[in-house]
Amino acid sequence: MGTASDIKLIDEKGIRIDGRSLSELRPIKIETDVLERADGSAYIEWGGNKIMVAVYGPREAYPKHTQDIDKAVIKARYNMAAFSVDERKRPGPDRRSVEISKVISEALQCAIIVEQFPRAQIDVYIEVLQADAGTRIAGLTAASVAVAAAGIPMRDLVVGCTAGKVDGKIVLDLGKEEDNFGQADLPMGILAKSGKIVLMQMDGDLTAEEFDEATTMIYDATKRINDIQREALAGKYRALAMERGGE
Amino acid sequence: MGTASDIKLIDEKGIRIDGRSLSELRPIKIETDVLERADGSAYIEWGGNKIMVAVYGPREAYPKHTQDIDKAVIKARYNMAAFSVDERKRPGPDRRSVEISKVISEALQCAIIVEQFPRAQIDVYIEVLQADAGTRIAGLTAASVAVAAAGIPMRDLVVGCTAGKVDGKIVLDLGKEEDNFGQADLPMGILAKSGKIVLMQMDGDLTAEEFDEATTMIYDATKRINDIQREALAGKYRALAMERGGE
Amino acid sequence: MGTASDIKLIDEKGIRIDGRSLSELRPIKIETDVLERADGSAYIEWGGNKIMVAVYGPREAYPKHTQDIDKAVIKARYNMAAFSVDERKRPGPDRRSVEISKVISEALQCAIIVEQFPRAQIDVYIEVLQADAGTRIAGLTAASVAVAAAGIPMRDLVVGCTAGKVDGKIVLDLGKEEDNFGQADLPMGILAKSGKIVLMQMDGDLTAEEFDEATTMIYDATKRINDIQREALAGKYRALAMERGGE
Amino acid sequence: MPRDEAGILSEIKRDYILNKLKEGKRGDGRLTTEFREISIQQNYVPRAAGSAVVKLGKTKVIAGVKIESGEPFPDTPNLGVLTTNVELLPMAFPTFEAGPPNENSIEIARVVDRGIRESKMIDLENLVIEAGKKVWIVFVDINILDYDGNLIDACTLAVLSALKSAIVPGSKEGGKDFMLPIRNLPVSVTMVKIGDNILCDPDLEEEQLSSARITVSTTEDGHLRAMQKGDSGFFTIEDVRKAIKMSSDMGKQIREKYFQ
Amino acid sequence: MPRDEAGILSEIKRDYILNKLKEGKRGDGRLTTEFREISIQQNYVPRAAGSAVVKLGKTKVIAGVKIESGEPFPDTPNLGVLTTNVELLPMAFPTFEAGPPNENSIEIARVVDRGIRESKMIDLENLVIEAGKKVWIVFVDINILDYDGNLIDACTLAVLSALKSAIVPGSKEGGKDFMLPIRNLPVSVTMVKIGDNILCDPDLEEEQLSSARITVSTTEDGHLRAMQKGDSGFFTIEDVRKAIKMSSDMGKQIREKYFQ
Amino acid sequence: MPRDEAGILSEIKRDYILNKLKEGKRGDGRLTTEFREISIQQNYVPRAAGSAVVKLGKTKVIAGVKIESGEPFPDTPNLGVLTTNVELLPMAFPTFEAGPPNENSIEIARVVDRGIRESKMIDLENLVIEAGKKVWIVFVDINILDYDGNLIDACTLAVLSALKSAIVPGSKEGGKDFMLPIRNLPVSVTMVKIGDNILCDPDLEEEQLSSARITVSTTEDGHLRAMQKGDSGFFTIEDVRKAIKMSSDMGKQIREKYFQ
Repeated sequence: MGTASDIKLIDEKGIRIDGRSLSELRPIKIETDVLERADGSAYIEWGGNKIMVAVYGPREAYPKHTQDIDKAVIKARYNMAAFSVDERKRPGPDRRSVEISKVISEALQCAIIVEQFPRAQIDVYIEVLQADAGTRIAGLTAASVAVAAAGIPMRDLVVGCTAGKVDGKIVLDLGKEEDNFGQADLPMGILAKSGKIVLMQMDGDLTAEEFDEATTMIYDATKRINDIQREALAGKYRALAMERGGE
Repeated sequence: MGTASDIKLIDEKGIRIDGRSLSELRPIKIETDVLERADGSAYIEWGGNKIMVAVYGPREAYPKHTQDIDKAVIKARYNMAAFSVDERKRPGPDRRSVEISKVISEALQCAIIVEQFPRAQIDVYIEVLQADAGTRIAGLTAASVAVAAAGIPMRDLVVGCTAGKVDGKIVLDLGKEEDNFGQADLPMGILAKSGKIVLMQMDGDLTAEEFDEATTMIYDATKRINDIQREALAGKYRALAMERGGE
Repeated sequence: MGTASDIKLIDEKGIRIDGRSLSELRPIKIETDVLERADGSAYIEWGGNKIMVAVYGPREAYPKHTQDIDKAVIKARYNMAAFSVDERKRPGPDRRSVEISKVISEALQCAIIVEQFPRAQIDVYIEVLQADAGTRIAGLTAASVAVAAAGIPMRDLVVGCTAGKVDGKIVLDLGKEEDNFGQADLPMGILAKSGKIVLMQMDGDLTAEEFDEATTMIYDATKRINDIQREALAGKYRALAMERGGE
Repeated sequence: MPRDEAGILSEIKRDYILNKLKEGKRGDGRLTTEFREISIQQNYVPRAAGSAVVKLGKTKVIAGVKIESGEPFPDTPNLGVLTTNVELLPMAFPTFEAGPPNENSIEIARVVDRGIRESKMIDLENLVIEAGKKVWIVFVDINILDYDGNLIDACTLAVLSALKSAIVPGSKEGGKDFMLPIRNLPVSVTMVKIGDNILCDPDLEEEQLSSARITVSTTEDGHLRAMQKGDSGFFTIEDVRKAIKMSSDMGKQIREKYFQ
Repeated sequence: MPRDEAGILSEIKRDYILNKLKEGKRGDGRLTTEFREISIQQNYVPRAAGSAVVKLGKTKVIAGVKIESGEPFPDTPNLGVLTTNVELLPMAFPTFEAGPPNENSIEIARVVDRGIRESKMIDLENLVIEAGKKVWIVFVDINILDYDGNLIDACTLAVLSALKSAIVPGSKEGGKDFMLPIRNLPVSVTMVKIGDNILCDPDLEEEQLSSARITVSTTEDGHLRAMQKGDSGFFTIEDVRKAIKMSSDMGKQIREKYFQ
Repeated sequence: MPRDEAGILSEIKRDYILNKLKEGKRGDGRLTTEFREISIQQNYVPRAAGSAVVKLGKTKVIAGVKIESGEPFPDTPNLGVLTTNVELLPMAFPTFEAGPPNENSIEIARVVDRGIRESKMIDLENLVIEAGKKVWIVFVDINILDYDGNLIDACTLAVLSALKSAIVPGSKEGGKDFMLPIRNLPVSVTMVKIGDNILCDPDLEEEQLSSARITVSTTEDGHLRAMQKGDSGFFTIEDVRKAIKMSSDMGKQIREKYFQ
């Protein structure tokens, strides 16, 4: 976690620097089918994050030696646009992106019914156009919607959410300053219905009790985020139904 | 185009800084069969440019996925020697070389009867040993001769030539200072007999009228350059004939 | 060879800076079977050098175009740990490592009965954990033992050894200061029984007479080093015999 | 440029487009001189100095501008620096692959850059912080999100929009923030040749059917600032003159409609 | 993580391990909360500022520390710098390949680094030579020599040992050499899930049988400093709580046994 | 080194050469101690500080020297810098590929460099502009244009010729231009072993037939400055002594004929 700082991030009334309460999410907006060429796509705005996701596949895994005879391989690629962060980022993957791509791939692998597509790969391209803390969980949340929008069968949607510790308090969905100057960060990916944990990372300083408090807060938020995911997908199917109705 | 400058590049009599008239080419010399190993080769001196070209092929395209079932693929590689320019150039392709390789490949693709060699590739290696403005069109001019010298059937030879604007006047075949301090640069590749344009790039500032003037100048020079190309190839065939005669 | 220096490396009694006589080796210790996963392994301490070697193979050469239909291909990879030298070395091969890997591969190719394994490759990984002058010949000496320990049939063990010129005198097995401030360095790889030379490099300044003196010294040391190699392997087989005896 | 998923356009589609062209019409009903619908969303990424998302038909690109202080090039000590980069994101097309720029993305970036640079659109003289030592570097990064033909023009439009609203963070160097100084508006028009027809703003199918491509960039004064012929076919000199005229006309229309 | 040579564990071996687990036992007789034998050789490479070879069962790794002066990061001008790199040497396993770090070695390095960094083990504030200009850079390089499972914990142990004895070469910058200032001892404990069992310190066979991996790093105060879930399976929240408890217990034992 | 196009020399050719060798003759009629024809064109690239094209039989290489100011190495603050690079251009041979240096080009560059460096040919002490801060860097770049065996000697000859006429651009650093200070002339002689024969200056066919290669570089005083054994065969100590003698003799002849 970030550097110590004198900035007060939570006031005496428990109001955070951006006006939120401790367990309040930033505004989230999800759209599907935002791209023409991809097999499935989604766009998410989560706070100041703006992230586009495209899904291609299932298609034959390439190169051949990456094929799994039992199931599809999920290849997620998390990438930040050069202009998405404060200082221009050089294009191409850095070590952080490689790690995030790996944990997101693993999280999706658990949610998708990969056994239906032996020898196939499913590519999930996550492009961060503007970054504002929590890109990995916002990207995962959108990726899950994009996979569903591609018509790929899933066990469950994956919901991404973060909790953390700021000024000694457990808070939901860290904002940028909270991420920079907070004391702990706990991003999680959770299967919406079953509550199974498919992504978890943590850094900073938490007691076991604080961990429990943070996860309770995340599970609680999971339902709200999943509603937004399902609404986005419902919109897609309503639109499809109307098209058909119009035929 | 280059930086503004106070250097006077054309005097009141219309004489250019290197003593040429407006529509005069620099001296050009072409030789064929300068390399032993290649299937065809050519060497060109054009002003201070010294460029060697080797051709290998047609041979099976590799890797396989680059094969075209209908025709040969032309892979030109334009490369500058580390010592060819004023400041030492690090070996390996930079963005400029990649672009030039692409437009030269495309120009040759149009001139060679590629339909005769499905699944094949023809490699054209253009090595700039000394650069002195106009390397791409000099390289293209020599490449065309090297392909012919390799006995590969062509629709037509490609002639490369440049015109540009210097001190407000349209001139043929920019020299180094003219290239650095001129106002426009128009390199072209033209099929000698048909006049078809197979390479064209331009940068700087030209009106439509100036463009017409420049292209007229280039077409005019095309004949002269093509004569030098054909003379070089004739030399080769004369030499061959003499060899045969001697048998 | 290194930079000139005022340091006196040999005193008037012919004693070297680390107390050795002119033809004295540094202490050498070799162990086999130091790794679990490899097909064969060895560890050598030679002066301050600490080097680990693992052998994998013979296994099918990959990629396929590297296969030799007549024999196994030896792929040695000499690599220095980032912390093995005074200033931290960036991980990955530099030009020096590439060259050393090549000459070691060639030396081993001559010692191994490669004809028995057409289309195969034998990988020899040489990891320098601490470097102290003479890493290539110490690595080669250990590599040869590791190959034998892997049960791969060999014509002969390869012994590596260096001689050099220091303060105008020919000395055996250069130490670090001698390597840095000496006048010549002659690393050799010799087949123990036949005396054939399978690796030789030299830099510095030697007369033909000095070369003879140096090689005589090396051949003489070869026997001593080979004894240490054979002792290490005998230890292995004694251990194996004891295991069997215990069954 | 890559072909479609199958690598080839279906016979039927091909015949349909070619037959239409005989009647002077295009597959989607456009005139040969007509662009697809253009939509521009400026300031899409507030965190960037300037940005824009452009849709050109079904092609979609985003350009972002970052402006940071740095060293000038040794041979132009009194000029700011412009660098242009294009990423063909694998998101945009089934056969695009992640990785360093290839010859296609490099060509697009260089042609777009040339139009901007040669028109002297950005007043680089006014981007010097300390002569010879410190200047403003304008990083233009363009990401292709969805590919349906004519990337060069889509990218140029996105860059124009992004640069027009870009702010130089002068306050970071002890001055004030100021609008990036813009002088000209170079518009690129890309055309392809199919048979003897010259069509502007080709979509993917038209690119696949075409033999050659030409891009012409012009400024308000109607002058040519950059040109690039692409692909392995040819143009006659008459074709090129026609293309120049078309670019000049369409460039004017686009400038009036989207950049006033 | 790579599978074994054949890419799969034999049926027989698999059944044996799974059956044993039903009885609450592991293939090699360990308890689910038990580590394999640990051996630590400190100062293995005297030429390094600090170093250690660690054997964890048949897994063997070496960590070396180099400390050199250099520039601080612009956003932390008053802190020394820590960088951690892991090399999966081809020596260590038949399918490891030489080359730049891949996603596996990057993940290991980042998880190990996070444990060290977030525990504030190294007192980076005391590694400043000249504020904003020159600080000590602590290079931690870890080479995997022999791979038989649980690299993260083996690497963490090696790094702890190497750092604990590391010397900062202050004399090169006009001061005195001094011990690297160490404050905390973060111990990582890695566990895998096989069926419903949570096993700590998995060997290679257990890694191959497991569905998911979790690493929890704790400090002396029992606080969590870093966690990482890996692999494509899942954990329930109860699993994670169990893992946290196990890490806290085992971390304490390891700290007492090896780092007092 | 690569084999010929087919990867193997024809049986017939092989037998012919081997039979000739039994009579003490080579395929092209040379003595075992004889070089092919050497032609040197100095100052081929006037834009370089020094340059030369060398033909050695059908092998053709070009060396160019650039001399620029830059920083010395930290451990040799009072010496200029020499760097040597070899490019096996794809132009030169059907199987050469474009790309970063491979083990073959690196070995050639390092052996050539070692001969130059160890002979102290260039007086690096006199290439200091400001001690510890600024020195002249001598960039030697060698491009292989046509490959028919014995690249090491062809490259060495080209480098010698290029360096001998090279001019240091002192005027760029406030002084005067001056000839690169040269002290010695190290000549490399490369030999191969075919059967029991040692042949100098092998052509491609002889390289393909040979079991091992040896290069010996000597200076005017007859001293050895650099040696390199290559390929997977062996030499006896008598072979090496013979090779040293041959190198010394031929080196003297070459020095007299081409560098007086």
